[in-house]
Amino acid sequence: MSAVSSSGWLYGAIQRRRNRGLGGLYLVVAAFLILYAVLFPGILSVGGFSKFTQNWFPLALVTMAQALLMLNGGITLAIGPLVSLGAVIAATTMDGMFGVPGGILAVALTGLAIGTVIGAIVAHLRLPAIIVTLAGSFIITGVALILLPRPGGFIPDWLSNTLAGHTPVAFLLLVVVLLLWKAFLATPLGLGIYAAGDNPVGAFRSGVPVERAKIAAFALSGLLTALAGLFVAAQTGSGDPVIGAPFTLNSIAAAVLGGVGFLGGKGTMRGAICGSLLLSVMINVMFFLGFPPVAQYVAQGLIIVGAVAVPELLKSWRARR
Amino acid sequence: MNAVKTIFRNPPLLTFVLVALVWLVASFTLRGFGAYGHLRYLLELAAVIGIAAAGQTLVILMGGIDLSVGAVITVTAILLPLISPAWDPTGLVGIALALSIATGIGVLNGAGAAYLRVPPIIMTLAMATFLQGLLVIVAGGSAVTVSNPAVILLGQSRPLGVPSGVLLWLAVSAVVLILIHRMPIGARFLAIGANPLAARLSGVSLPRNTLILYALSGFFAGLAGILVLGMNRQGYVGIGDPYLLTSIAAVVLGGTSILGGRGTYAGTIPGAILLVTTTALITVVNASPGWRSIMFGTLILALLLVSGREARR
Amino acid sequence: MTDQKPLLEARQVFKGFFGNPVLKGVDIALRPGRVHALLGENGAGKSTLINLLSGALQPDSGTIAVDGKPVGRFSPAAARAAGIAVVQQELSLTADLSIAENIGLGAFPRRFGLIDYAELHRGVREVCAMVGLTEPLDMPVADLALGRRQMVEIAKALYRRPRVLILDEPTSSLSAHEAGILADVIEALRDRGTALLYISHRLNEVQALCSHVTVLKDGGVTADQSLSGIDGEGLVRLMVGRETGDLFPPRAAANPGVLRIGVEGFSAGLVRDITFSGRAGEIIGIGGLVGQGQEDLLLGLYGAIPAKAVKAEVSGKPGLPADVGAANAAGLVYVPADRKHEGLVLPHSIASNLILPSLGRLARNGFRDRAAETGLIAELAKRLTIKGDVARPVQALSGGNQQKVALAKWLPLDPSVLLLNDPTRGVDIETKREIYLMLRGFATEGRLVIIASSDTPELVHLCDRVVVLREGAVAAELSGGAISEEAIVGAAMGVDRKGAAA
Amino acid sequence: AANCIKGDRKAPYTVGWANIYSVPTWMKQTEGTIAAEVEELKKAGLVKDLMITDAQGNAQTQIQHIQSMIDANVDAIVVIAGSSNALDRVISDACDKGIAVVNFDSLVNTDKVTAKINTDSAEWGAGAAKWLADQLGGKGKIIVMNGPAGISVSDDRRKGAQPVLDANPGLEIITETNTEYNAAPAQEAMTSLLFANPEIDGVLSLGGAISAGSVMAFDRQGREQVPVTGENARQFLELWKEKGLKGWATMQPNWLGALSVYTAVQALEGKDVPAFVKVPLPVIDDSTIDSYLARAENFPADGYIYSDYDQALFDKLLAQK
Ligand SMILES: Nc1ncnc2c1ncn2[C@@H]1O[C@H](COP(=O)(O)OP(=O)(O)OP(=O)(O)O)[C@@H](O)[C@H]1O
Ligand SMILES: Nc1ncnc2c1ncn2[C@@H]1O[C@H](COP(=O)(O)OP(=O)(O)OP(=O)(O)O)[C@@H](O)[C@H]1O
Ligand SMILES: [Mg+2]
Ligand SMILES: [Mg+2]
Repeated sequence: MSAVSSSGWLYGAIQRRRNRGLGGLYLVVAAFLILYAVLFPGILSVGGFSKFTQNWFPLALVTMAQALLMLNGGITLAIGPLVSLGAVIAATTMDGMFGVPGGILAVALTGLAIGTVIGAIVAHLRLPAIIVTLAGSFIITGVALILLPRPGGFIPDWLSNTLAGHTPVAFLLLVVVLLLWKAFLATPLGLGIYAAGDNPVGAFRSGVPVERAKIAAFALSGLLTALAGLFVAAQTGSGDPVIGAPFTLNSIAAAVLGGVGFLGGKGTMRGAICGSLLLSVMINVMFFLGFPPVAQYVAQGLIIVGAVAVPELLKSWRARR
Repeated sequence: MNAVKTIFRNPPLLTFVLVALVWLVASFTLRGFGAYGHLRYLLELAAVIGIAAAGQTLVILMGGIDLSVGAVITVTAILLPLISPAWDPTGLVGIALALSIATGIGVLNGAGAAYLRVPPIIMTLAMATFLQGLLVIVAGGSAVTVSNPAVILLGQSRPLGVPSGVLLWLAVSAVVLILIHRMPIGARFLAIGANPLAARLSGVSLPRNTLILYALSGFFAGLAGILVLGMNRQGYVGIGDPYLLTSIAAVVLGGTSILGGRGTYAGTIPGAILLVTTTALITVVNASPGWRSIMFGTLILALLLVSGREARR
Repeated sequence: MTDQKPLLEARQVFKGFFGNPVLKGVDIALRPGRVHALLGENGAGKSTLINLLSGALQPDSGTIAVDGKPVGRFSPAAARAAGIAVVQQELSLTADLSIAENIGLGAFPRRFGLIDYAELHRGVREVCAMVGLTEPLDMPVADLALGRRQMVEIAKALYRRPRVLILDEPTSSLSAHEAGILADVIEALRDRGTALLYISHRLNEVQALCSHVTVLKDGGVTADQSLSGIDGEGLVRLMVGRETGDLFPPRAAANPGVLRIGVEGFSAGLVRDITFSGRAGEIIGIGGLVGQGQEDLLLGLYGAIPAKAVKAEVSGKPGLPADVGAANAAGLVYVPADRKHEGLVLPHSIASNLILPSLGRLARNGFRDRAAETGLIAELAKRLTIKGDVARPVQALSGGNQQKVALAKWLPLDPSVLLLNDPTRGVDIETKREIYLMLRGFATEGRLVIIASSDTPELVHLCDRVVVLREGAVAAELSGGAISEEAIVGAAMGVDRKGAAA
Repeated sequence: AANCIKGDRKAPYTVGWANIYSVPTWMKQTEGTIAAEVEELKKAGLVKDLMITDAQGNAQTQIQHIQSMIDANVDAIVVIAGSSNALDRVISDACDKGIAVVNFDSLVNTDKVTAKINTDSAEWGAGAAKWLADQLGGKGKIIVMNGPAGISVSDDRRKGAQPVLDANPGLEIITETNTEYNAAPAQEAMTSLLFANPEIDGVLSLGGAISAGSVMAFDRQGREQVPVTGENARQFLELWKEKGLKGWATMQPNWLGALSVYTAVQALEGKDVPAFVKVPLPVIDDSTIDSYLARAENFPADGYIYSDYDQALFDKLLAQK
């Protein structure tokens, strides 16, 4: 062991080890991607790849936002409304005095602020996250409806074309976000979020600022969610006060599919991202297979259950041998 | 002073007191809110949530969750008229069939969670998706108006002035409370919810209890579906949707931990009433939809501040 | 040396929980270059006191002083900054993080705000070498056995290069070998001038390591004195406050009865292809270094993990129990080592925990019989001297009392085979005596007791036969006079000649 | 030629039907008319395939579906928009590819479509308000029941009613409520409103099964029925007859779906089709209700009794300028 102790060894080894248990999911996702490429070779072109990743991108972001909280032992039901609010703010501020930068800043600050407030309520008042965020979701929806009572607003075309045109900008952004996440996870606070999720008492006794970690988790989650809303606004060229609703459940499904546990500290972001990719690519594959709606529903259910159950069954079958 | 302390230590009781306070304040400030008929109607609405949340409470106590509640309600409400045999004048056969289907769905959920080791949240979500597929097939069938006399009786009659739905809820409450507090299985659910590993090593069978619980959850959701059908005289696709989140919210508002192992149905009962009361309160306020949504969220949060403190870890 | 200024002190601290006083004016002073023992029965308030000393709890009144200066609000982070580290019982680890990350948690070396993994690696490797942790540092803690986690916990404290090191029952899940390593570490630290506080219920360790003792009883300090010139019995007297008899009950005349458990070619988890048998009336010890398959052997017999055997007979029936329910039905019960995670439902009441396995048995017409339950609970509490309100959550009990609950809950089942995994872990000496007496009693009644233990004296003096496991295989089987600490440790380390006289 | 059409596509065509949510009965009925129309066109050798997708209420998924339809190079896309703005960009992409895009019911903002087909929502709201004002002689207390907030259809209908309400200052709106276009939530809301308001002279209900819920609420609370507007939901029409209501209804014909397919194929065949096909709103009142109820048995109990249609009707609608 000491023989391989070059400076990056430990970090790399830890990172590799965290793929454990995800092999099954990786295989399933890879199989779907290959199937998709066979059905639609256009995915391998720049344009096709760009479009596909654009459609996946917002789900990937909100899945990260959800997984981040679940790793910390929390959960949020306010994802959908916050995506909507992010889109609404983007679409209502970009024609204002400060233009696009002002709009982006406004969205980011809103996400951070809402996350921080929810986090502070959960951490300091010791209220269950699930119901605080449920209440929060109504309030956020209300604000979005007041700002923009019906779909509309304005996003400059160049922004839409940059973020969601025929170039893989969304994918690159995702890579950047993932790198930032990796960097964050390599900070004491980042690991603290993990530790506080798994064993809050122990983490506290080890000197981790447990409450600050929780608030940070909510704040970052809010930021990611609001930015997903910004992207949706750019992708669609407008704001819509209710467009985000389905993201709430989908973000939870993707995270759990990716092996993130409910109780905190269990799971990995890479798994969660894979979960969201599976949910996204599944839609396209089912389309190209020509499934009618009934089959779409049934297949979707089967794929979701199968992606979790098959690796699990294989594991216990192997253990039994 | 001591009485106040007892109330604050007892989440279900506290939630009941909150409900009473909200009713009182609303009755004095809003014309018509406190009318007997209105309160009775609110109870009737709460009955649906309460019955759906009965299964949800049990499942959450055991550390799981059931996201198929809404879909099961819809499926029951849509299927019941279709499967009620014409030769049965009482309609009970149809009810029994519908409940068996709902219970069967629950058993499938439980089997997935217990044997395939699929996290309940995923299993029940996938089940809800399956059921949507089923609805694509059966919905729009031509006989969705219910003619089943037992169902209509359940939804419309008021023996001694009390809606049958509320009576049904009382019965369900009694059964669930007995199950949790007076039967061995209730203690096992709680133990599994708090520490599945220790429970298993203490001889509590996880698969068996999981199956039983999700079956019960399916059953109660089915019962709620039948009641909704009776109250609306017609099922339609989406009729169960509102009950997914409300059933969970009622459980959590009642002081039950979403992580399992701690709580009681006695808290869910006032939790359900609190939810419908809040909704009704917001409905009669004349404001734009945005402001109404904000008021609803704020009210829930405010009530939570009083009732929902999580115990120290 | 001892008149050096104390590094860390508690002065007249009071602490209670929900109105129940635990510490009522306690003083303690930790001086550099001294190993200070803190003794007391289960629930005396030792852990509470160290939680105060390490900032994890705030005293109700009284002060904590560092270097003679009282500190205001003390937090774990502040304590670390002051050079105070605590070895907690596997309590502060995060299962999904690696060994290295766990060791560094709360004290990470940083570069540009990021964790400096290279530096972490260096530091962690050093402390791991000190405590003999040879597992890959990237391994998640979840994969470690309880005893190994304890070593990680120790390494974690050392990593902080503490001036004051507090060890709360650090050896309770360690075997003699690991405990020896720890003792060396402690001595080295002491010689370097570290102030140490050592809590243990293994009095021989206290005697070997410590030079000063504080004894807690009923919330107060009953002794605060040097240990020089005090022998083992004196120590017990200090703690218990009176003369006590032998710790271990006399062995009964060996006359094993019917075969209760017999397996050939048995494999489960780490255990590979072993042959093992036990008869009514026997107490069989399972020894070995930490994590050599002792737990898997018990769990496999109990039907809790997949197991197979070429030939098996359990309670007169062929085959292994398929699951825990079947094992219980066959008269097998299991008391896990990790009581907090496996043995008890911590947030639930003592009563609910005691009654859990008997629920079905006591029910009448499907309903719970409250009267019968209350009676049984009262009887169990009395039999195992679990004091106080049984409606309290077990979580609020001290470690030793938790252990009693984990054991007591099985008694109503009248088991014929008891599988015990370190049943006296963290249990105070008086309670240990009671438990040993009880186990011997069980054997005399014709039950089979199989006890995996990290406490070697326990194996030597309590057991009729000892099986030593090494890498999942039987390294030695000792019985009667052949059972000795040397033989057990020797076999465990693999330096032994094949199973002396079996 | 018509918008988007480049003339390089040859019969038989592949038609994509990008549904936002296939489960509600109205949608199912609509899909029925589409499928029937496709059968007709197949017989005529004009269509070879119908691809159906179901976005499960998620506008984001619908974007993904339409993108997949573009990737699969379908010849025509028929779409009900899940959000009035969100699909703009993907739909104009489709249009650029020469795909015939026909949008009906819920319309998109962009004009880069072959045709939009719809009734006039503003006219709907105005017509309903007008009738109610006439019924009440221009004064009285009314309750407005509308579909979900944040959706352009409900907003448009409500906006259409406003000028009429302004012109009748005697009409006092005591409360406005938004619910899903379903009976149960409407009944629930109306019941609370009934208790809070002892005097109600009329209900301005703007679509779906909301009116049925409202009527049931009056009925169950033993309140005297008041004039009410609504849509052609079978349940409402039956209650109307049963309770002898003063009622008015219009409809969003399900055969807009069939018409859309027909229009797409016509456009692909090189016919000029109008960019906006305005479908007149029929009026259901006491004089016409019997003709609807006479056909009730052919429709699902929770469905909508739509008027008869045939190719002649379609041709006539497409002939308008
Ligand atoms: N957080 C808490 N809440 C309530 N009671 C507590 C808490 N922590 C400790 N106690 C109580 O304080 C008393 C002292 O506990 P403590 O853990 O300090 O004992 P101990 O001396 O460490 O015992 P052991 O030898 O078993 O480890 C016990 O009776 C315990 O029930
Ligand atoms: N009622 C309670 N609520 C929450 N936490 C509690 C409660 N009672 C006790 N605890 C926690 O559990 C601890 C009790 O024992 P602790 O974990 O300190 O170790 P211990 O008593 O020494 O047991 P062990 O011997 O296993 O280490 C308390 O210090 C406290 O942090
Ligand atoms: Mg202790
Ligand atoms: Mg202890």
